[in-house]
This record gives sequence, structure tokens and C-alpha cells, in this order.
Amino acid sequence: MSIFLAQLLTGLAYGMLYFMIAAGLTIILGVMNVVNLAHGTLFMLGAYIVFTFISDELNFWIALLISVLLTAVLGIILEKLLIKHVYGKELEQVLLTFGLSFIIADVVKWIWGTEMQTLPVPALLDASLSIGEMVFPLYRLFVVFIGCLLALLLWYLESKTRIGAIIRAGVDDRAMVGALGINVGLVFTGVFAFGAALAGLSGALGGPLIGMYTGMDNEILVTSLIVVVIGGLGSWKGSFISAILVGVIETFGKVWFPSLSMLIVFLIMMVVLIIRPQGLFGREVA
Amino acid sequence: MKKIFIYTVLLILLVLAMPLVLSDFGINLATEIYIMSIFAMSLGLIMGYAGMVSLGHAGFFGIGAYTVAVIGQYVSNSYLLLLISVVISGLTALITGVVFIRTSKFYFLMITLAFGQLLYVLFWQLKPWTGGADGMSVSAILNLGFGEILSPNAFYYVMGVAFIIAYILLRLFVESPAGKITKGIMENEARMSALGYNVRVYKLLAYTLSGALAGFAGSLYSYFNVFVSPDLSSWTFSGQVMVMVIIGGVGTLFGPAIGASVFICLQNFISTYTERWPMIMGAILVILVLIGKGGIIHWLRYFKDIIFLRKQTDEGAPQNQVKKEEVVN
Amino acid sequence: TSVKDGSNESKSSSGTLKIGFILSQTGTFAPLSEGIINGFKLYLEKHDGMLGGKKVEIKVEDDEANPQVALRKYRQLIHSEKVDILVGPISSSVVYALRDEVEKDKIVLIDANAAGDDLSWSKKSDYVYRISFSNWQNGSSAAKYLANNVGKTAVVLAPDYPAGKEVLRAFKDAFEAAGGKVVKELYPKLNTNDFAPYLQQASAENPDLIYAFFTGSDGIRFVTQYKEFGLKGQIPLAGTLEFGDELITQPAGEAAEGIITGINYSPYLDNELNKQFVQAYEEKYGKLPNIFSVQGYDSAAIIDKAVTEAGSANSEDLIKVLKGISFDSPRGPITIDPATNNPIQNFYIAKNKLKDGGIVPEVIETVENVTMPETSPFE
Amino acid sequence: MSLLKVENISKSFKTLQVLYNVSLEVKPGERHVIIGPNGAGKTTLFNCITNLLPIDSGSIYLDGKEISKLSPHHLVHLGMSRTFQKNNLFGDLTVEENLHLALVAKKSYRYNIFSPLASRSDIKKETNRILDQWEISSRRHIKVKNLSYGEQRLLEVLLAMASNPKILLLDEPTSGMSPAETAQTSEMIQKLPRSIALVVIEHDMEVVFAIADRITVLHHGEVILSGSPEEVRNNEMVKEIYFGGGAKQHA
Amino acid sequence: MLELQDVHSYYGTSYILQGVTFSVSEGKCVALLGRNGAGKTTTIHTIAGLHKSKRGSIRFKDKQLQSLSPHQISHLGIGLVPQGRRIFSSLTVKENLTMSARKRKANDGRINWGLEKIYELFPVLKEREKNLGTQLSGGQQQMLAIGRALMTNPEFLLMDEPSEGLAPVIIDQVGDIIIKLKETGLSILMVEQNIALACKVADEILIMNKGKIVWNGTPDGLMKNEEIQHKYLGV
Ligand SMILES: Nc1ncnc2c1ncn2[C@@H]1O[C@H](COP(=O)(O)OP(=O)(O)OP(=O)(O)O)[C@@H](O)[C@H]1O
Ligand SMILES: Nc1ncnc2c1ncn2[C@@H]1O[C@H](COP(=O)(O)OP(=O)(O)OP(=O)(O)O)[C@@H](O)[C@H]1O
Ligand SMILES: [Mg+2]
Ligand SMILES: [Mg+2]
Repeated sequence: MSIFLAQLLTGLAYGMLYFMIAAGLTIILGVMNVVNLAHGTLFMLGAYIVFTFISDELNFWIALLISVLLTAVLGIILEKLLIKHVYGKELEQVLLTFGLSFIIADVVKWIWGTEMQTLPVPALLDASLSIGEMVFPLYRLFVVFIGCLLALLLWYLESKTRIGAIIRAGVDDRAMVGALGINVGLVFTGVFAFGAALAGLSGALGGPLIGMYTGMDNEILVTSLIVVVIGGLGSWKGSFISAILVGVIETFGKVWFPSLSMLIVFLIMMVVLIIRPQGLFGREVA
Repeated sequence: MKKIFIYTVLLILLVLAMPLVLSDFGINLATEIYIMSIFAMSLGLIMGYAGMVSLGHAGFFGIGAYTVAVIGQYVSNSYLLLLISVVISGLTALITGVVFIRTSKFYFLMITLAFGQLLYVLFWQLKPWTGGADGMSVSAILNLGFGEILSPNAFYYVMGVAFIIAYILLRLFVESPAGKITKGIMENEARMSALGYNVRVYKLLAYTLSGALAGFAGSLYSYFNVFVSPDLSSWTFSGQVMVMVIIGGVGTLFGPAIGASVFICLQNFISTYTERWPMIMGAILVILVLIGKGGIIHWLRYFKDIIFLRKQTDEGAPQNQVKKEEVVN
Repeated sequence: TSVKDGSNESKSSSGTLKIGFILSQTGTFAPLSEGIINGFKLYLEKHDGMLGGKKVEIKVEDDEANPQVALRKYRQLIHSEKVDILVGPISSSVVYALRDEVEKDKIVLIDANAAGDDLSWSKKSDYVYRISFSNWQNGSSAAKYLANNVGKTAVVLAPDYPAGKEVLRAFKDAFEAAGGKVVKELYPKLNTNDFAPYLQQASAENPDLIYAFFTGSDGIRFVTQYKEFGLKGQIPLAGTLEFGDELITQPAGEAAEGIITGINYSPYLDNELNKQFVQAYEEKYGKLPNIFSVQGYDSAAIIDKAVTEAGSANSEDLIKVLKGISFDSPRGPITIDPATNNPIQNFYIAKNKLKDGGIVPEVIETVENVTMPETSPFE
Repeated sequence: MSLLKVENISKSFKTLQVLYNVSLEVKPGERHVIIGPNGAGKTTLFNCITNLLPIDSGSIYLDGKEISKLSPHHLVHLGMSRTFQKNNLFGDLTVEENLHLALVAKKSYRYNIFSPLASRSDIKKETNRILDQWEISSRRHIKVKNLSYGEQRLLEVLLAMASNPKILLLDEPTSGMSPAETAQTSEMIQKLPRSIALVVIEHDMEVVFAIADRITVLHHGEVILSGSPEEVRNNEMVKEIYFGGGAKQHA
Repeated sequence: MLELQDVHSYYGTSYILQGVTFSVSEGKCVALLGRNGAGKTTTIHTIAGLHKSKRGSIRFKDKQLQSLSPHQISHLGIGLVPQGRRIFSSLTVKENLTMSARKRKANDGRINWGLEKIYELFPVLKEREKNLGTQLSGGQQQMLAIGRALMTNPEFLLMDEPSEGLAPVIIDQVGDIIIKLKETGLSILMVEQNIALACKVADEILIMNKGKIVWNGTPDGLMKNEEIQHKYLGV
């Protein structure tokens, strides 16, 4: 029983990590309709930035803040310079962001080398909790907490501000939104930067768990794409549920169907899409 | 019809002329490019003419390749083996397509990604048959009735011919009623349905053709490379072909082939000269998007148009009349 | 004659030796490739850029760890660059793909890393010589020591891919031969981010020890999570040489302390050649060498020796001397076993100790001249 | 015997019931106009008949055959065709290509994957006939998305007619047309051969009374009246809920 | 208030507006009539900044509009009810209304349009508040489009065929609404196909043909001039 609970908790914590990783992508993809294949790379960058600033004797938290800011700024630059030319052109987005991910990943390799790294768990949270006979790292509980906080923030932005509606409208008919007096360009830049910052944030927080190594960006990207799709495009709530679902099922899958462990997330996605072609919470396509 | 004829003749000339200027390695590379072009054209078909963007197309490529590798141990007739590959990959496309085409756009992209991954893992885990992650050597030897094909030059011509045949078949399909209808469905599915078309049949048809052709490319590749491994079905490979199609030009037949050539050459040569090749490759992609007219092929057309238009004005272009009328109806 | 238009004839007569590398410079194997190149270049530098009395020119290609790409790069190196000798790949699937081709083209391939067992057994080739180590060697070296000194029951873990399976079967074979018992085998997928469910299962078995083989970032995560989930200090952890290598112990830090490993190299090995090597390496690259740097270094060494002995870079001459060739390496004496084309080398049972904030594998025992069986014991 | 028979169909979206037991009969060749205030359920009725929306209850017969479960494309082959209230065209294709697509639907070679469509002379001929008849030959190579709104409306109708239907459902064919085009379209509709039955949703009263043999009035999803134009014109309730004071313009 | 002076617009090489000149003064409603494809929508789009003119001047309250982007033009107080409604399909009715809502800046005693006021005007929108915008019937969408434009509290309203798809009784209502809006001081440029409606609400009528204004006058003048009606409107 206790091992079951332990694994449930493990799955939950892992799911929350997934949610954090996917959140930025959900927003950019689901709301702005931009396929950002550089998401995983921004995640990686976020982790490396923290790595750098921690080595400069800075506190983890300050380094984290710097990382979020820098990725946001990068987001702004990318949007203003490049992404804004490809709104509504999905295939061009694919090419552009794919190219960007190549470039950024190589820059990362250039600056930080090819060696694998990890981020230390911040001292404050470097402890393990004993729950009954099992041990659970405090930092993972912290990740769960941050995940919930993030969900709360997104909920607030969506239901208490008009920003969500404006972006969706902007995707439907950009010119019309402009004609109603909204500076769509500015809004989109902001949202893209927000998404990039979330990637940076999750990289910083995920660094101690996942570590950094060349080629990690692709794995992160695929995982987050899957989470977003299972949840349904345009619905961060969907991503939230699907992340937890994937985290828990994957954890139990590792135990119960060890031979399927390579496939399990893909299978979940396939099954969900076969039953619900628009994802769990996606809007039905007419 | 005339267009098909002219293009075919041009292609034949191209295939014949290339060996005159290429080195050994160049011949090898060109052979590979022909195969990849077939593969890219197969994906280009569903992307550009049916609006289905797949990230699992390497799955079919892998099926074709593994069919030659595995069944080739027992079947030696190359024609039969190629046929089996095409049938198996086509059937797989047909069966999975029934389920997949219920999803659209991004969901389709992701479900095909899962499909490709499924095959990847299958090839990876069926070690007794496929050699698992370590891959397997291909024992089958291509023999089309005039002796075993072993020399690079022979391979070159065979693949060149295969490429031309694939092109002609695709061209015929695209111009055919079914092809035009498929394109209409891509534009506006609901209206095509209201006009009386069974849209699912056409989507499935295109998907099946495309899968079969990808399988065909895969089986050729197997003969050519004499080694297969699960990487042939990996999503990164699917992603690469997708990039080939996009940089070449979606919505055209020949674009993906050009994309394949450019991509393979770039990938190969840049990485030879610098370790920083991902950066340069990335920059090229970004630049292509920014200055691109939707694919390299459109640049070619653009240049062609310039020449062509000049000719027309010389002859006192009849087109201008239409233009004038357009000004105000 | 120049090398560029060189044909077979130019190979032997020319004073230049062209060496082609097929490595994985992008993706997870990047640091391994970098180590190999660094080691190779260091050797070259120490020998005035000459191997076997010939000026060396090197050409490095990235195979992206994909055999299909590797084959294209191979053709380029052979047909277009006309290299004389290949130094090769990181991953076993690539080495198997190249094996048939080098045999056909009669090109010598020095396997600088790929560890697949079959390369020494069913897929052994006269043209392929491994300079690194095989999965069999890696898995079996520490087993006897562990069974005799640490405990009789073990849970074993490795990634779900051929190398993982090969390492564990070698370990199991040797461990059970020494009276131990493997009570559970767990195979997480490659690139597992979260080992918690496996660690939970492993500890539920209450074994005397846990033996694991994980490379790269998997290894770092495994080691750190081992500590986070409270297993460290509860159940002894043992592992393959990877767990004693800088690549993992450095980022894993304190968590890697106490792991017992069977290593074939450590920068702290006490021999004269190693001391010189480490010093030179640190000077040139600003960091400690690791096993991969040594593999690169030794690739150069073996080519140097072979070309000198053969008196030419001609493949047929080379393969005559490569069988049974021996030389001194920073990891100790090396002999290429003519039965397997695999190096006979020393392994060291070591325990990771914390020293000045870093991890040092402290050698407990030396297992000399670890060979491989001539044919697969598993068939 | 009636050509189209709608029997007691109901339809609701979640909690919102839009059609209540709607029945309707159309005889061969009849011109049947449906009017009703905005949101009465007219378009929904069309969508139910063509099975773009599944009905909750009731049945629909075409030529005595139950069709409520048949897919939209199937219905076209049974001789029923429709237009949409919101233009629903192939914006990136030219006018000519749009017509081609509409014309091939009933050809036996629509599944042919080898012989080029362009070499089919029957399609060319029919396309030319339509373009000439509507005097839009000059627009044939223009992409549809670049046509003005009214021109697109016309094309919408032409596409539906291309399949040579027995019964044609037109959803506000003249909305967005200028009075000139409206008159022209109205005339065209009147001139359609009597072999085609028409069901037309229309808000322009001039058009309604010009073409209608029979008018059905829908209000809040219920048929409140179905009768001759005269009956409808003089019905007090219809005046109140639909014509309003503005009825004078078409008195 | 709004003044167009010799405006020329192109789509690519197609020459659409060929020197359009007219003005709308404060508090007035001007109706623009013309056949399909005459260039009416292009005129509206050119004013709203959705389409850039090649030549000519567009002034609104002494500001040049040509170089401004649509959102800046909107902030000057110009609202748009577009042709074909262009309701945001992924937004609910309520979101469609509130997403662009702006309070009136000047406190000049005019109506300050808000959600409540719109719902008062079109009660059916309140009933469908939670539905997606595109789930409304055609006519309801038209109401929504008008409501959406009003929510930005404009001083000047561009309406492109506001009566399209509306039932006669609603057209009457729209006519009344426009008159009411005018009374609140709003100026309106309206494109219409329904001549009766145009004549009912407009102070001045413009007729456009092939990208040029070919006639202007009062509603009465138009009603009397059958030749013009016939020639340019096909009545
Ligand atoms: N998909 C849907 N989901 C929810 N409600 C819908 C949907 N489609 C239509 N409705 C509602 O059903 C009612 C009837 O709509 P319908 O489009 O049939 O009206 P109509 O009679 O065609 O009106 P109009 O003349 O304005 O076009 C409307 O109140 C509309 O809001
Ligand atoms: N995006 C475009 N590209 C090219 N031509 C266009 C484009 N939009 C409109 N046109 C052309 O410009 C001309 C004027 O169009 P506009 O939409 O202004 O007409 P309109 O007077 O509003 O007609 P309607 O009453 O049908 O709405 C038409 O001939 C149309 O084909
Ligand atoms: Mg309607
Ligand atoms: Mg218009």
C-alpha cells in the first residue's frame, strides 16, 4: 500500500513538472496558434542560465529570476524580429522555430560545452521528507506547489482579465481586432515573451531534477507537445489535467508494463486522440 | 499532359547528365538524393495536396526498408520484394489512416508522430527479427532482371529511373479528378462534402498512396544502404523530411524533391567543414523563411517567370487584356 | 603526389596519413566524442603531428548517432576524402553498420568507443579493432569482488537497450558464478527522467546491493535520485566504470560518494604514463581527462605503433600487425586479443571517495588482464 | 407525392431547443420559401435536412426514402443540394476551378487517379456554359477570395446548382447583393427549370413574393403558418413578428 | 468630421478606388450605395486602416489617418461594423463584446455604452451570452457585430451593410437604432444595399460606381431620380 501511495505521489510530482514544462508551449501553441519548436531549447537555456549565475556565487533564487528575465527578453527579441512574420503560416513557423532551436542549442553548446551538468537543489529545499516508511524529496513537493501556483496564475489571467479573449480573437481575425482598437502586435509580443519566460522558469526549476545535456531540448519538446495535445489545444486546464495524467500513468506504467516504458506516453496520446480527436479539453472542430 | 511530357524529358536529361560531372561520392550522394526525393515527394503529396502534415512518415519508410531487410532473407526476386514493401506500407497507411484522418491539423501531426514512434519501438524491440537497436545488415541484392546491381553507377541509374517514375505517377495523380478533388478538400472540407464528395475516401486515398510511396522509397534505401536500423523510423527523420518538403515548397510536386537535394547537400557539406553546423543550418532555415516565397521552387519559378514574361511582352502579351479588365470589373 | 587526387597507390607511398573520424558530435554523445578527439589530438601534439613517421591529417564527421547518417559520412570519407584509416564511432549500431562496409572496402577501423559484444564475436572483422572496452568486460569486471565482499543478492538496473542488456547479462553471469544471486532486473527506458518508481521497486526487494549501468545524463539522474529517495547509505550501490568517471561523478557530486565501481581508467591511477598524460591534458584543455580522452589517446597510440611496425598505412599490412599488438596506455598495459580484436586490459575495483569537494575513485583491488571469451557464452 | 417530407423533427443544442416538431412538405418543382425572424431556426432546419447536424427526433424523407441518417455527400447524389448562409467557397482557387470541383461530383470518373481532369471536355463545356450564362467569363481566372462579396454569393448558388439537383436548398441567396444583383438572382431563381424544387430562406420580401409558391413561417423553432403567399401576407401575426412596420416597402 | 480627398487604392495591380472624395460632418449619417464590387468595402477598409491607400488624404478631426495603424485609428474614436460580421469564432458572445470594451474618454453626456446597454438594445444577445459567437444565427451575429463596435464607444461609426441578413422587422429596428445613435451625437458612414433603409436614416446619399463617387444628394433627391437609381443601383 505504502509503495502504491509513494508512486502516486511520485507520479503527481512528475506530472506537475510536465505541466510546468508544457505551460509555456500551451499558451503559445494553443492560444496564439504558433508552433514553437524552440520551446525545449528555451527550457534548456533557462537551466543553463541559472547554472551560470549560481556559479557566480549568486543565490539560486536570484539566478532563477535572472533566467526568467533573460528568456523573456529573448522571447521579445525573437517575436519582434522573426516570429511576427509568420503568424498564421504554420509551416513557416515550423521551419523558423526549428531553425531557431538549432541555433540556440548550438550556442548553448558553444558557451557551456558538451558536458552534462545538473543544478544543485537550492539549499532551503535540499531535504527529504519521511512519510511513513518512505522518503520523499522536499524539492519535488515544492515543484508541485509551484505547478499549482502557475495554474492559479493562468486561471487568473484567463478569467479575470481580457487578455485571453483578445489573443484568441487575434488568432481568429487579427485585422478585426486591430480595427477594434487593440494593438495586436504588442499583445502578441507580450504573450510570446510570457511563454518564453515560462520555458525559462521551468528550465530553472526542472534543472535540479532533469539536469542539462546536449540533445535534451528535443526530448523536452516532444514531451510538452504530447502533454498539450492530450489536453487539447487552447486549454491550459487541459494541459494541467493531461500533465498529471501522463505523470501518474507513466509512473505506474514503469512498474506494471516495464516493456512498454518507451512507448507509454505515445500510447496515451494515441488512445486519447482515437477516442477524442480534439484532445481531452479541446474545442470540438465543427 | 504536355507539361508532364516536358518535365519528364527534362528529368531524364538531368539523370543522364549528372554522372558526367559528378565524382564517385557525388554519384553516391545523388543516388541517395533520388531516394530521399521520392520520400519527400510522398510526404509533399499529403502536405501540399491534402493538407495533412505528418510527423510519422518515416514510419512507412521504415516499413519499406525493414521489409526488404527481413523478408529479403527469404525472397530474392527484387520485383516481388518491392511489391511486398509497397503493399505492406500501403496497407498500413490504409488501416491506420482510417483512424488518423478523424483528427485534423495539429492533432493529426501528433497522432502520426505517435505512430512513427510505435514503429520505431517495434523495430527496436523485435530484436530476433530486426536486430533491435543495433540494426541489421541487408542481405537482399537488387536484381531487376539484368544482373545484380552492385556498382554505384548502376544504383545511380536505377534510382534515377525510380525517381522519374514516382514523379510521373504523382503528377498523374495530382492532375487527375481524384487529385483535384483532394486538393479541394484541403481547401474546404465541409463544402466538398456538401458538394457531394465522400471526403474521407479521398483523404484516405491520398494517405495510402503517400504511405505506399514512402514505403517504396524505404525499400530502395534498404537496397542502397544495405543496413537498416530503427532510426529510419524515428521522429527526427520524419521531422527532417518535413523540413525538406517545406524548404522545397509545399503545394508543388517537385518542390519537395528540390528540398531534399538542398537539405541533404547542406547537411552533408556544412557538417564536413565545421563543427558548428547546427548553427549554420539553423540560420539557413531562418533566412529561408524570411526571404522565402514559400519554398525554393518558387524562386526557380520566379526566375522562370521573369524570362517567360519578357518573352510574352515581346509578343504583345495577351495576358495584359485580362489584367486591364481586372482593374475594375 | 598529393593526397587529394590520391588513389590506393598514393596511400602507401605518400608521407601523409589521413585519418577519418566518425563520431557523434551532436546529441547526448557529444561529450564522449569531444573526449576522444581531445585525447587523440593530445597524442598527436606530443608526437609532432606524426604517427608512424607520417604527417597526420584528420577529418572529423558527425554521424548524429544514426547509422544511416554514418554510412553517408563514411562514403564521403572513403570516396571523397580518401582517408587511410577510420577511427570510429560512439554507438554500437553505427559500428555494426560500418563493419560490413569497411570489410568490403578493406579499410581499417579503430573502434574508439562502441562496446557491442558481437563485434568481438559473431560480427568480428579483420578490419575492425576495438581500443576501448566491451560491454562484457564492463559488466563482468567487478562482479566477483562484489559477490565476495559486498553481498550475495543484487537488484540490477540498466537502460532498455542492447548495451544495457549486454552489460547486465555479463554481470549476472559472473556474479552468479561467484555465488551471488540477481533477484531482480529492471530496465528503464533510455533517457528516463524519473527513476523513482524503479528505486522504489528495487528497495522493496531488500537486496544486499544494487548494481547499475547508466551512462550520460541517465547516470547523473540515477545517482542523484538514489540519494534523494534515501537509498544512499541504506543499500550499497555498485556500478560499471561510468559511475567512476568524471562525466558523471563531477556533476553528481556528493551523491556519487561510496559507489563501488569496476573502472579501467581514472585520472588518479598511479602510473608514470598516466601522470604525464593527466598533466599534459590538464594543461591543454583545462580539465581532467576521462576514459574517453584515454580512448582517443590510445587510438592514436595504436595507429602510431601499427603503422611503424607495418612500415606502411596499407590496410593489408596493418591488419597483420594489429592482431596481438600491445602498448602502454595511461590505463595500464594493453594488448589486442587476436581472438576477439578486443583489448586485454586491467580493471580496477574502486570506491568513490569525497576529496576536496570532488569525487575520487579510490582503487581497492586490481583485476589484471581482463579478457573476453572467444565466443559468446550466451548462445 | 411529395419530394421532400420533413416530419416532426426537433433539434436542440445542449439546453437550448431550436426546433420543435417542425414538419414541412415540398412537392416536385415547388418553390417553397421559409421566412422567420432572425434566430427562428431556419438555417438549423437546413442543417438538419442535409444532416450537417444530427436531429434529435423525427424523420426526413426524400422521394419516400428516409435520409436523416445519410451523410451530406450521399444526399447530393440523391439529388439534394444546398448553399450556405455564410459564403463557403474555395477562396484560393479560381472561379473556374471552383466550378470544376462542383461539376465533377456527379461524374463517374471522380475516383479516377490517372487521367488528367483538364482533358475532360465535358467539364470544360459545362463550365463555359455557366460562365457565359451568368456573364462572368471575365472573372474566371480570379481567385475567389478576391471577388467582392456579392460576386461570391452568386458563385455560392452556382456551385450548388452545378450538381443538377432535384431539390435545391438556398440559404439567403441574395443577402449582401445589391438591388441589381438581387433582381438578377431573383430572376435566375424564377427561371430555374421546374424540374428543380426549391426551398429558399430569404429576408428580402420582394424576392420572397416573386418566387414563392408556398411560404412557411418559422418562429422560435415552430412552424406557425404554412400557406400561400397571400395567406402569409395577410396574416396579422406574421406581420407583427416578421414584417414589422416596414412592410410598406413591399406592400 | 471625416474627409476623404482624392483617395486611390489598389489590390496588387487592380485599381479599385479611383479618386474618392467626400466628407461626413459631425452628427450626420451618410449612406454609401453602389453595386457589388463597386469599392464600397474598400472605402470603409481604407478609412479604418485595414487597407492602405496609395494616394490622397483621409482626415478625421484634423488628423491624417493614412499613416496610422488600425488600432490607432480606432482610438481616435472610429468604430467598425464590418461586412460579413467577422465575429470571433472562438470567443463567446460576451467575450466578443467585452474584449474590446473601452470607456468613453470625454464626459460629454453621451451614452456610455457598456454590456448592460448593449443587452438592453439586443436582448437576445444576453440570452446567448455563453454561446460561441458563431453559434448565433446570422441575424444575431449582425447584432453582435454592431454591439461590439459600440462597446468601443466610438464617435464615428463605419457600418458595412448592417442590415444584411436581417428580418424586415429587425431592419426597422436597426434603422431606429441608427437614428437613435445619431441623436446621441454619433456620426455614421453606412454602406447599404437596402435603399429604403438608407433613405430612412441618412442625411446624405453617395453612390459609388467603379471606384468613383458618381452621384451625391439627399434621400429625397435619390428617390426622385429614377435614372440614377436605374443606372447605378439597377432598381
Ligand atoms: N451550434 C449552435 N450551438 C448553439 N446554438 C446554436 C447553434 N447554431 C444555432 N444556434 C442557435 O439556434 C437558433 C437558431 O439559429 P438559426 O441559425 O437556425 O437561425 P435562422 O433562423 O437561420 O436565423 P437568421 O435569419 O438570423 O439566419 C439561434 O438562436 C442560434 O443562436
Ligand atoms: N483582397 C483583394 N484582392 C484583390 N481584389 C480585391 C480584394 N478585395 C476586393 N477586391 C476587388 O475589389 C473590388 C471592390 O471590392 P469591394 O469589396 O470594395 O466591393 P463592394 O463595393 O464592397 O462590393 P459588395 O457590395 O459586393 O460588398 C472587387 O472587384 C473585388 O473583386
Ligand atoms: Mg440563418
Ligand atoms: Mg462590400
